[in-house]
Amino acid sequence: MATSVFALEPLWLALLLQALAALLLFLIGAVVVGYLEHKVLAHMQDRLGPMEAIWHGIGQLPADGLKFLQKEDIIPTAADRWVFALAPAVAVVPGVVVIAVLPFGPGLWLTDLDAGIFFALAASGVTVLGTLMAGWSSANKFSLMGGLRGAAQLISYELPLVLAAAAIVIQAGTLSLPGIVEAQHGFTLFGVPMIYGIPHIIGLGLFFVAALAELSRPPFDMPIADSELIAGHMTEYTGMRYAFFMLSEYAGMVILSALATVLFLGGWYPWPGVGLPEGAAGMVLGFVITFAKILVLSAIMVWLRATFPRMREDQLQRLSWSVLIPLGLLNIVLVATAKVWF
Amino acid sequence: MSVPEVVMLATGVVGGAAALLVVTSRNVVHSALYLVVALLAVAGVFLVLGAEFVAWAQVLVYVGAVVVLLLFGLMLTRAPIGPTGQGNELGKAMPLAVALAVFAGLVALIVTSYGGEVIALEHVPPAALGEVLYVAWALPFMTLGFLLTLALIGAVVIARREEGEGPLPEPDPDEPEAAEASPPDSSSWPQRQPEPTPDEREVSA
Amino acid sequence: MSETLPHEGGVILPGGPGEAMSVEIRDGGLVTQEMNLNIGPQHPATHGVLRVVIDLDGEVIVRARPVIGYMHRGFEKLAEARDYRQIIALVNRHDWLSAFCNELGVALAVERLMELEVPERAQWIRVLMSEWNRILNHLMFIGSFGLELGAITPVFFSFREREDIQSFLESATGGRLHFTYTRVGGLKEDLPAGFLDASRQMAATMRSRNDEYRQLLLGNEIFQARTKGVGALAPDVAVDYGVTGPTLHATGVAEDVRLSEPYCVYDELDVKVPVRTNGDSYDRFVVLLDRIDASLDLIEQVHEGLPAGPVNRKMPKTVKAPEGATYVRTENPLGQGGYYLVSDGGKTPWRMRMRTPSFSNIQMVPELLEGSLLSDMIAILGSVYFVVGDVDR
Amino acid sequence: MAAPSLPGSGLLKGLGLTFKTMLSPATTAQYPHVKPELPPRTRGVIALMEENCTVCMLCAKECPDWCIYIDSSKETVPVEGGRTRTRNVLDRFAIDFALCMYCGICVEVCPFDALFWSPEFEYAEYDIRELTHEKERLREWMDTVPPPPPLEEGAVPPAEIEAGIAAARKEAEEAVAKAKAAAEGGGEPEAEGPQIDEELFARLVAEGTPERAARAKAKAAFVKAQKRREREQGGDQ
Repeated sequence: MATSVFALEPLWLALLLQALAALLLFLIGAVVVGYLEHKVLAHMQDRLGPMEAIWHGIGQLPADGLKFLQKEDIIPTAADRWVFALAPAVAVVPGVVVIAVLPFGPGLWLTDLDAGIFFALAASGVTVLGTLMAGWSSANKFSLMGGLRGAAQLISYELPLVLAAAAIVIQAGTLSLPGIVEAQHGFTLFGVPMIYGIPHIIGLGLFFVAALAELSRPPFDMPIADSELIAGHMTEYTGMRYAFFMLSEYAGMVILSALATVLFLGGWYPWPGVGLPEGAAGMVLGFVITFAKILVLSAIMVWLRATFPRMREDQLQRLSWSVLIPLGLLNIVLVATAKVWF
Repeated sequence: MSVPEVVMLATGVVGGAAALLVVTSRNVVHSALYLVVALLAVAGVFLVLGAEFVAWAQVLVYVGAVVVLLLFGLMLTRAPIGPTGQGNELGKAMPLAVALAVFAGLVALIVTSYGGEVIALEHVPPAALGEVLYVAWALPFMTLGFLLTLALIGAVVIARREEGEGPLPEPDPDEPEAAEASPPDSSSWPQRQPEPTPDEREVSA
Repeated sequence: MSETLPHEGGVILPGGPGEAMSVEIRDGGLVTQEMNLNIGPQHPATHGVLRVVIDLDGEVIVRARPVIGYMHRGFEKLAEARDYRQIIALVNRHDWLSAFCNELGVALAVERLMELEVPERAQWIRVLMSEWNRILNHLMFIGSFGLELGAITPVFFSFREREDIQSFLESATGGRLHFTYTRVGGLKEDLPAGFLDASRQMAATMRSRNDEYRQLLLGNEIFQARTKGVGALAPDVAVDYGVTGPTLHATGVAEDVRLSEPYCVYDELDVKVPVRTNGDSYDRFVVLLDRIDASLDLIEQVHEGLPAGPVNRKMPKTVKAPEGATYVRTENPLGQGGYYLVSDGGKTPWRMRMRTPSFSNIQMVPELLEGSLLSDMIAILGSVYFVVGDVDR
Repeated sequence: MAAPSLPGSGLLKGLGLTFKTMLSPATTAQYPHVKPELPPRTRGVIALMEENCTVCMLCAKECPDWCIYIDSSKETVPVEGGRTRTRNVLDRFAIDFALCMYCGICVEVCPFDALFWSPEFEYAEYDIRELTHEKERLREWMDTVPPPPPLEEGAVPPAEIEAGIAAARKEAEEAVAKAKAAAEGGGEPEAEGPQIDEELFARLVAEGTPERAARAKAKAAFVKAQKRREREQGGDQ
């Protein structure tokens, strides 16, 4: 197994580099996926999307960022100042932390935890605290309801997400993300090298649906519901703090797509059994392949957003508890049986 | 002191301080948020002790789910913002006494169990943990799981039995859609106020 | 504004300072308190400045009260100080989505008072314009309904169509929204060359596009789950409240002025009124789509039968309606429009009263909202078709 | 009860449509780069043909929101060999486009064809006062006024235009020669009132169709036949 390129000798340098890289990846990932959403959504709606900033609107999101910077930072009088101010940070930090364990190529990860997938899921689950804090502290009824719905939704969908991931962990026999990629690389189905996503199609579906719900992405965007709750927990936010929430949403898309890539789509390998060249070329190629897979998954998320209306709160709760969770448990049983059998 | 000891001490202090704030804070939601800090500090302690898996489990279950559930409940009942009065006026002495007693008991337990024994910090890989949990302690683990499942089922049963408000019943999606060509049929006019039926009540967390 | 129930008996646990919430225990159970929520006047779901004050128990709406009047501009009073030509420019504007149908109603009222016979060709063109206006209006609601349910694409599609239709209507009327094309005694001027071809072409396009909406939304299981059985309106209640138009047709009542009291040349045309029976949001939406097809049928009939001839009668410089009163009903896109015109023989009306469909439709809202979920409120408000300007006038 | 969850055909159909749309070219108009082509009747801005204005004040009086400002003075014009006559001189003619509601009544009531619509619309200003266009500015818009579009088949041009055309034609004819006896008014349709296909009408009434409906059908048939005739004539020439 390859070691991280960040395993440098002076510890402080390694840490600094890691922090920088995590932040950079977080920002770049969010901006790229944000641009993807702008354009894909626009074309699906028979329009062009941003066209003016630089070339085909490629500079739109940085420009938006600049605009957010100069906007007035408003904290409502009745708001709980500290909680209100902290909430965006709480929403963003888990994303940055999770980046640390995501493998973006052979050796291209910041740290390889033994319980990598478990850590990633645990940390990304903390994001909802930001939503809750924002919803509660805004002193706004719409925000409060958004926060409530967000919390209810997260509790319901955390379970299918973890169950879907658990099945893969059973299959791969490791919790480490690079470990899963390597295990998948050697996986064969009746002698044919195969990504996990094909035999584990149920798991993939579960994971994807649950990820959408975790991110409050349509059709599970009841907590945000702009036509109803007026952006829910974000109603009272302006400027940079609002931008932080948007960043965390897009980064969340990157993170969960990356997790799905690792778990189901073979990570940085083009296909299990097909190797990559050694050294820097392999790293670059691996990074490109990983990112391409992430972008495809993100584009599917955007595609769903373009097409579907949102589900009502009680419907999506019912979906989780009476369909996804039993399905997830069944999936685990099936996978475990198959694993022992073969 | 070595680096792990310093980190251990720091997380311990943060956790202790946060725990104190949990009980002294006037604002319930603030209390819950301090609880998050305290629980994260505990996760940090686990991490220093090399129990990586337990640390993440702490984050996933306690921070990600339990506190969220707690906040959910608080928002539902104590929606408006601001400090929440005096609350239960049983005095502060009794809770304090109980807390101190528990603390003393735990300290005594740890001291008598380990005494001055120095435990070597080592990283416990999840595989080893699994080995212990599912091989050596399989029966207690399964019993526990069984017990929790029973509790869950019980909770569902109780929740379902309770009559009361809830969302309107779902329309039956299998119900045949009114055909484009079919003539208006007054018998299929809907009721003005459909009554929620207990069977269709949502069973949520 | 708060209409919460008084606490009768029970134990009230203390709430904090400035805290509206307290906990009451009665009959062994927790008595919850309702939350008062203002939807609007600035809220994306209300298409303008309608305000709905609702009391929520959890997410269930206990009480709902629409508060109207934020957009009152005194159209009826203004009309008393405007001559008939100016009124036509004025009534374009209260329901900005049914501009042509409104001006037509006023023109019909004046013509009836004056006992004018409008040239045949003008009447056919009036039908053509009314039906295109109806489609424009329905497209708007189709798009916004999808948007309210969280489907963001239909609105872009429907605005694409609206843009195309407006463009060729502009070639005849000069306006995109406020057509001001009717005149007392006929029309402003005849259609420009090429208009009918553009209209034919657009009708064909519109038919295929209408299927796209069906494909995008109607079959969608999430859409069905959000709309079927939501806000079901019983036909007798709808009739009691004076609900008209697509909202009424969805309940199974096929009352349509174009059939029951035809104006212009509707009696010479084959008018189809699509009807559904459930009266819920889903049916209201389907009726809207079906009405577009029905309007396209009418438009095609007009293409076939449009006679030659003048579109205007020679009118005096100042139009004066003789003394008397009349009431004209028209089938506007959102329902029945009524124009009560009283003249004392002068060049301005003595009184002009409008019965607007939106105003009657909005009366239904409390009836439908009470007992439904907050999320369903969006589906209901989006499908009880109204324009706030038309409500408040 | 079954949750509406299993992704059914409806969900896929919608996805198919959005995907298809993504692959087809977008309809967005790149406005500032590509100007829209507006029809001649578009009510964009009002242009003033100052020479035609006689300061009759009709437009200002009829304007529903009184956004037309006219100042005038009297001027005596000496007439050779006769009494001096007074004449109205237009000192100021301004339209406040910040107030204007673009109803077009002023253009319509002007008896001397001094006001016209132009489809130009790009005259937004940073200062609202700039939106009051004085007569010089309004005169400039005159250059952008397009000729009125030809009318749709079957239309009858307004009487005054017809009379004007006829007069002009007559004048032209007189000037050229008096020899030819050309038929006048080639462009007008032959039928003024609603004509019907009598044969069909009689047949339908005989069949028991209500008279109005029968008349409508007969009329439609007549119009169709007439159009066909015209087309054939056009083809012959």
